[in-house]
Amino acid sequence: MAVIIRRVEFFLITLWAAVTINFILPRMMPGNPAEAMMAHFQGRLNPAALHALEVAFGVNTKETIWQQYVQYLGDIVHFKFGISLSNFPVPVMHVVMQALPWTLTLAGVTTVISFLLGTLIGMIAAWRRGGIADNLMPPVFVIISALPYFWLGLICIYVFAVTLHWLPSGFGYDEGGNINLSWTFIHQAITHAILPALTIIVTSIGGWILTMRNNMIGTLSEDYVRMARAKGLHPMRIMIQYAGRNAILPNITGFAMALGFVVSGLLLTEIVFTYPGVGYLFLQAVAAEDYPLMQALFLFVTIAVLAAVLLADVANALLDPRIRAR
Amino acid sequence: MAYQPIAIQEPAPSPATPAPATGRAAWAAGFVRIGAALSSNRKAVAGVLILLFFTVVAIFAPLIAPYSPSAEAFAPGMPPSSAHWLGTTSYGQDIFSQLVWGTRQTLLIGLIGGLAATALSVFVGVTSAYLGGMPDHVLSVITDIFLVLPALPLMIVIAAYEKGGGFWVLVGVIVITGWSFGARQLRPQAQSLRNRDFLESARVRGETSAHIIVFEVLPNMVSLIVAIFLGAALYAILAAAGLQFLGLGNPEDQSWGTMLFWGQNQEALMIGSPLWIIAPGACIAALGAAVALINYGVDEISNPALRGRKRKKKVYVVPNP
Amino acid sequence: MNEPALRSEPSALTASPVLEARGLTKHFHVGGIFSGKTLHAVDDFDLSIYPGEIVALVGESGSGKSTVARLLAQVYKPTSGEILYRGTPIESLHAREYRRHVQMVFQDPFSSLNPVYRASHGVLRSLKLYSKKPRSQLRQEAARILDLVGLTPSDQFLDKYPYELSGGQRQRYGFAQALACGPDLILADEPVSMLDVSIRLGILNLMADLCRDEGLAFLYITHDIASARYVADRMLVMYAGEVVEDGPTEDVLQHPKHPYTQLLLSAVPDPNAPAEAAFPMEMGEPPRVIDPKPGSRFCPRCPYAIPICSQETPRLRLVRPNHRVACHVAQAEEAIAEAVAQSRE
Amino acid sequence: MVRAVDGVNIDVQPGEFLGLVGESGCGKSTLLFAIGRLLSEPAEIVSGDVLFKGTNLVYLKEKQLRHLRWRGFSVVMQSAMNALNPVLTVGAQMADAIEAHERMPKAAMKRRSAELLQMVGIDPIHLSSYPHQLSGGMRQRAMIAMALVFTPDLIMMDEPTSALDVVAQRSLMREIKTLQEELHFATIFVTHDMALVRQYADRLAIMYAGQIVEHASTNEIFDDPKHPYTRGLLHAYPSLFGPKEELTGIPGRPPDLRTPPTGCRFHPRCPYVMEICPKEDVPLYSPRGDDLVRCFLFSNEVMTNERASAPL
Amino acid sequence: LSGMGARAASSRSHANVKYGGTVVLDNVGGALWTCGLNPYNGANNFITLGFTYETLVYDDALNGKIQPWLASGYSWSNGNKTLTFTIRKGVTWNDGKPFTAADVVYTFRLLRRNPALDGNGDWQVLKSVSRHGNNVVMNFKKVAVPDFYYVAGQTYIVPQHIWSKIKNPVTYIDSKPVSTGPMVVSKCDQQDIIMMRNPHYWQKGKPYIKELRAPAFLDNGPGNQYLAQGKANWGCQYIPNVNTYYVQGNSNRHWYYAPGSDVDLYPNNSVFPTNIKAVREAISLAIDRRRVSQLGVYGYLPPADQSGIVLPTYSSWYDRSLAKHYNYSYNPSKAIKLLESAGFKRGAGGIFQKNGKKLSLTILGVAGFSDWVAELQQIQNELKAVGINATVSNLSGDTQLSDIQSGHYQLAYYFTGGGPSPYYEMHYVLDSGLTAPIGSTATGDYERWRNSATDSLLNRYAQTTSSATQHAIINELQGIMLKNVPVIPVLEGVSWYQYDTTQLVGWPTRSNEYVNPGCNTPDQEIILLHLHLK
Ligand SMILES: Nc1ncnc2c1ncn2[C@@H]1O[C@H](COP(=O)(O)OP(=O)(O)OP(=O)(O)O)[C@@H](O)[C@H]1O
Ligand SMILES: Nc1ncnc2c1ncn2[C@@H]1O[C@H](COP(=O)(O)OP(=O)(O)OP(=O)(O)O)[C@@H](O)[C@H]1O
Ligand SMILES: [Mg+2]
Ligand SMILES: [Mg+2]
Repeated sequence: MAVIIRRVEFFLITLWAAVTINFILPRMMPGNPAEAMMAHFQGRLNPAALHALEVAFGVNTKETIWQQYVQYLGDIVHFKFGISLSNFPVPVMHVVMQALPWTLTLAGVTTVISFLLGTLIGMIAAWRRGGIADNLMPPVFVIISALPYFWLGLICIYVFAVTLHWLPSGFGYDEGGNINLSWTFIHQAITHAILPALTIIVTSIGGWILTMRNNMIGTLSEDYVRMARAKGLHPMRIMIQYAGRNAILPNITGFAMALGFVVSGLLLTEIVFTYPGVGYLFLQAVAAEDYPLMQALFLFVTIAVLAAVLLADVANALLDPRIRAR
Repeated sequence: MAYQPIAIQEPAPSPATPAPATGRAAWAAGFVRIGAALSSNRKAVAGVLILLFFTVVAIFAPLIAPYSPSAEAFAPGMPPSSAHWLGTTSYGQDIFSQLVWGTRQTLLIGLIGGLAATALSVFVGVTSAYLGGMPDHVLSVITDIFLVLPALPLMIVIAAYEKGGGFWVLVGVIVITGWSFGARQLRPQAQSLRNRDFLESARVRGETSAHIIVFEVLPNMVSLIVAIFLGAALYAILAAAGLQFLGLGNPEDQSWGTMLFWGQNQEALMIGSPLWIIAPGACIAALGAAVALINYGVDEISNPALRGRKRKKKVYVVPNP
Repeated sequence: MNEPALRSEPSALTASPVLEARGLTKHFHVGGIFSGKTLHAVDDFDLSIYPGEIVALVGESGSGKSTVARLLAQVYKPTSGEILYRGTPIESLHAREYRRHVQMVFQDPFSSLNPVYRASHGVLRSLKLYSKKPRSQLRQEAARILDLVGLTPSDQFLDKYPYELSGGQRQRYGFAQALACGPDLILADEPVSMLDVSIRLGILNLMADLCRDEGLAFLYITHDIASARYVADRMLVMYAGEVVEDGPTEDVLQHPKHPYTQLLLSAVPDPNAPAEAAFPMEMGEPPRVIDPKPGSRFCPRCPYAIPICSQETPRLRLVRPNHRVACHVAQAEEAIAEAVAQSRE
Repeated sequence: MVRAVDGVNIDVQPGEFLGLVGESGCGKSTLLFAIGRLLSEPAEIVSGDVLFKGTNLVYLKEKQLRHLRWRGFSVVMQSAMNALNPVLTVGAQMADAIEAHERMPKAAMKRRSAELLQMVGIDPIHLSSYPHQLSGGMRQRAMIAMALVFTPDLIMMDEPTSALDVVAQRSLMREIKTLQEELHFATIFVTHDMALVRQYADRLAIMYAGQIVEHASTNEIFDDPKHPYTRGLLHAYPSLFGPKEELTGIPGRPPDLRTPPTGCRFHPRCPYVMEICPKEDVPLYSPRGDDLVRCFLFSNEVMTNERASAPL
Repeated sequence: LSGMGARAASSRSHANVKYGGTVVLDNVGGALWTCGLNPYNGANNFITLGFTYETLVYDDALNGKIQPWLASGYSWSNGNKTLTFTIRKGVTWNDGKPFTAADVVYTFRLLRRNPALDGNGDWQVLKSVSRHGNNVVMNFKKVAVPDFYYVAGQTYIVPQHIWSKIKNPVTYIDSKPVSTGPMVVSKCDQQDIIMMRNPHYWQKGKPYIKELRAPAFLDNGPGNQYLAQGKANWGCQYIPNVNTYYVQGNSNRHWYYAPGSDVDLYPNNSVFPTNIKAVREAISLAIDRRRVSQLGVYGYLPPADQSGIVLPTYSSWYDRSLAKHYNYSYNPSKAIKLLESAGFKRGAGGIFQKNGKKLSLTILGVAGFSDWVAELQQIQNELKAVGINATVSNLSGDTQLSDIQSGHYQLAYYFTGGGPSPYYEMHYVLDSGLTAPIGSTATGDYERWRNSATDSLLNRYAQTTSSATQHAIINELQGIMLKNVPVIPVLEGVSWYQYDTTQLVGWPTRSNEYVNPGCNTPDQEIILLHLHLK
């Protein structure tokens, strides 16, 4: 119980802090969205448009910063995020909702795959200490994890899309495709996700392998594993139920955090692959000083991370009875 | 039951460097110990060699680079040749020279960004753990907030907000977004040290808190601090490359990240100068791999359980009496 | 009876105490920030230690013995109560002044030496802080102290590292650090609990020697009642954060008054006696120290409990010369016995 | 390379309670693990045999060994805190052990587990408890219950009471003894508490620096200790009840097993050291009866030559 | 009536034209589509304007030629203060409702009511708009003939029957525009906008093509790749090394870039050292514009002329003799001489100085525009070569604009605005009516050039419809540009334009430049109307 209260407390404090930082940051940036829009059109707009834009965006508002803050908090509580300036006059929610499923799916699937695969490899490497898997996999993937993933993406596009024509180089689905739940669409979505997913998985798996291996080596020397051997249990059971399950516990929170982070961390991948997710929206929002969009995105990502962490706590409690008791 | 001779292989010999009696030497000894242990770890040695190579290149860049990195002096888009080992950019600059000069900034970002982020992590993590109570609570929440805030977008906001995004802005952004991870790792270790009797023993002896933190606590965490530094340096290198790639650095800087920015901007892969993108990326990867390898080594050193079993098992047969 | 007279009887009982604790109480806040639970680690602890005296503190694991030591060593701040050093409240003493005179040897010899320094680091630091000797002679002085605690040849032991030492040697470095400050009182927290017999004995003999030769006072915390008997003049028995019995060692051992003391003594395995029958209160609930209710804390396990035990917290009362006990039943018996004796007279 | 256990011969009969005593670090736990082939890297058996009811465990394949484990012999590990898997309930861990060796319906499994817990004095309700929900003493008991699942022929207990205070220790010891008398299994009991084994063990093996130095019935050892080390041990215990006397203990400190002393390993600390001691390895031999001792003091040849000069 | 083309838009016979085909438009928007197609405020409207919403006339920015469009004719009266449009008959909205003069009046009144929509500033010059039967009469506050371009050529007419029901037209998303143009938006999601042929289009038989698709691109890179892979047949962005990357020797792939308006170096005329005429002249002379162009954009942007006339687009307005007289072709030694004669002396590092003040200045660029960064790097080197110590500061786009508008800069690299004649650019860079004191926001004339002669010339131009007078005035303005160098044109901005004739033909070409090429609005409609299957 206390754990949950402490978690909720943390959740609220962090949320408030993030929301506030979120409010302050864009306002500290110089310039204003109207000028950003003018700059975006690279001189193609009539100079008179600046005035129109300022009126439309409400740039020269007379409200004090405190009034704005209170207004802002109120809006957030009611889930009102206003209109995206860089996508004027489309509401922020619409812009975000259009992009969110893509990112969530890609991020979710890749992170889960990378975590599961990494954990499995780490587990086996530690179990067969000094074996081929142990001598090869961890160092190789640790090195790969040092690759800049966006660069890897560029190279992948060049090799697999441009040169070999095996896979599409970008977008979430084929040109002219319709978004629905048909097999054609799902097939398209998968084909288009292969390259971005691959770059993420390959560069993130090393961390999981290493931490799992290290944890597992720790648990393997625990007395309860020796005890399991003494009991004459099947080796698979010892590896999974005794060593593995205890070794995975410290990784769960990390996994949740990673799950939350990729939502924003996909940014470079999405740019490189023209993937229709929220990552790119961030960059766009910042470039256009689109406060409402930026704020909404920040909020969503923070909530995503926090929610993931909360979920991890639940998962931890399910897997680790000691936490449940506290 | 019968005769039972049993042999236990000795654990890897304890580090040879003696523990010193004075505070400053304890620090030095910590580093020496890690250095000595690193030299016996093959992965770490490989990492150190790569790192040394890049360091030499960075220091002697003016001597190594055949041309000025920014001079737009040659025919654009030349393929590799003996005059231009990696060809030229579409602005007519020598790619190899850019690569050589770019080593400097990339290394500096890794070094300075890593050091600063580590310093902040150590400060927050250790202070928080040592003080305990309310300060600990506040500092932990701050750490967690920074951990939860989406780093890359935050970096983009800050980098965009500071005009031009020069070197120091880049470092600042990296430090702001990169310290919390280390602090989070350090806190529990410092906390577990905090209740070790030797610290209370020092307190009972009458030492001041500052003395205890600096000379009793920290020397015990040298290997973790080194690991955090390496992690932070790797983060700094990759994050800086990402930001510069997005055009959020100063595009006139000489670094591998800006090379990627220009290369991508000029579609180097498509217009026949692929090395413009491949070379700096590969260098970042090599540098990153070096840091990752050293980190891997440090990990094995600080956690004896992880040490490799490369030595062949010697079996002693005890003759039956 | 062969009385080896390890040391002279505590002659100083008449002198003023080195350290006095009055109503020392330590409560720990447990659970989350919102849970208001309080763990009563130590409640209302009184103690006076006189120069040249060894006081043994025994009791169940978790009964608050280490907490008492840490409170006295000012590692923890007491929740309430006061500590007087030679009659002066310690708040009005300079922190270093107090440290110099009251030292502590920590329970665990393996964690009380900083692994990054030579084992003599603590001794040298203590000398640097408190010794008036010139710097050049500090090493010599340290060697002298190591000699004193039996770490010979001391030259060699000055340069050893913790990982090269056995438990007993480490323990003696702890002693050495405490001694280097030149204290009047050493709070020794289970200094022998994890050592095997021979090392254990060495330390006990060392304590006795120091007491006799230097007039030092000790608070000796232990699980090993036989060893307490071996060195201590006085014995305090703690149960669930409270002192339940306090008296001269032999008297407490011969005439244990509190049922817990009786249980404790009966459970000590005796190599010279075969296992005997079960003691009635062996099993039973562990004491309630989180938000305890008034009443005797041993009451739920006590076969002699009378109604008042669960309602009123017993206070320590004199039941024999110099021997006090906190038990309603024992006090009542004593009162009756006294009344009977008086009526006989 | 450390010879943690070097040339140890012990044997234990059905229904016997064998105490194994020695200073800390002398190789007691290692010996138990070696017997059960439970040594984990880097430790290994380099030579010797373990004959369990005639089968040599040392040469058994891992798979065959698995079938023998727990049914034939079981172990109660030194630290009950760490020897139970923290994420599985006590019941699940007992069921694990049963499942590994026998097909049994769930209900029967549960009945058996409950029975065993009851036998060691734990409410069967704790079958669904996790280890951390039990007190130290209860955990020790649960381990013992688990070791009894198949009523094996041999149970090896490694300091099962070290985590307990004297009160709890005594009640657990009594239970073990009762169970043993009922079920008639052999016990190897490791401890460094002389007082404890005095009360419970039938026979004692005294270890020093990886070797057995004395092996005899408990009464024999307490009444007439032979090896100087045993004598030292007995003389290092202050007594709670007897007369108060000054004790001296054993001078010196245990040897470093990486470079054990030559000849008799105890010679650097031995008050009766003789010329021959550092020079020749001492065999474990029987000066009289079944008792074994590893000391030249009782060897006839040496005795005749040197006894006169050595005070006993 | 005057200035009226005789025929309604081109109406050649459709007999031999094949119908069908898909245009894939590759116009990088830097964002995924959000389908805000509101013609006045939509973030994505640039992709549909012209194709959907149309204007009263089509005013060709390349040559000033005016084609009647939704208005079949117009006339000036009342000393050029009244403008009367005759609204075309037979036009219907794509929902089948007829288009009338009322819609036009409604549109203009909508803009008056909502300044946020009036991005062209129509109501800064208009006094009233009213309907007279089939005519729409506009009264101007003052004579402003050049604003005809905005009022008639850039104001998109919306249907009254739809828009009058909208509560807030400013935030109206309008993802399915009801419009008069040749295409109808049939689908819009984040990745694609698809427009289908409007069967009710008022130009009978047009358009020929069936479908127009515009995928969204976040960045030039993927957009260019898409084009290079042949997936799109109409491209509108900068492609590095276009011959290698895009054409690849394929005879069906073409590109040509028509210059529109200059990219200038704005020297702040009210701060040292750019307030010194000699310095400005020296800068203009010191820049090797051809090389700058070569380095920045493979030479695709032609070097600009100091006269401010974009060549060859407006060559008919160019005063060759004047240009020859002043001769601003690349000449560093002349630049040095000029500085010396202005009293500057060489100091440390070869940098000029005067009265102890070093001739050093900062050039503001934009970090995100890689071509500008490269160009400015070159300019910086060239200025150093003549003893001017220039440093480049690359900012974010909006920061740079903000600094330029408020006058907090010395030298800045920025666009100019254009229109169907050189007047528009001259007005943009020279009219002190657009400028503001330093610290306040200027909407043009960022260099703060204040000259009454210039202002009166611009004023006179605004009053006349006579071509001869206009030419004379532009000639005089060229003189001012050359003599005083208030701004320094560096390169001529172009409309990026690539096209693929594998399937579709009818594209404007270098030789048949029937319309301003690229993806300009509403010009892209004219191109579309010409396209048909091979
Ligand atoms: N820092 C602390 N925070 C919370 N509770 C504590 C703390 N220190 C001690 N306690 C609690 O106070 C009680 C007394 O602990 P203490 O260590 O004094 O016992 P002890 O008598 O020394 O036991 P042992 O014989 O096992 O050393 C225990 O219940 C313990 O859990
Ligand atoms: N993994 C290991 N690596 C190196 N040495 C080891 C290892 N395990 C045990 N030893 C050494 O083997 C010797 C015997 O250890 P063991 O654990 O058997 O002692 P023990 O008699 O059980 O001691 P205790 O009474 O403290 O449990 C010790 O000297 C110990 O240091
Ligand atoms: Mg304690
Ligand atoms: Mg052991």
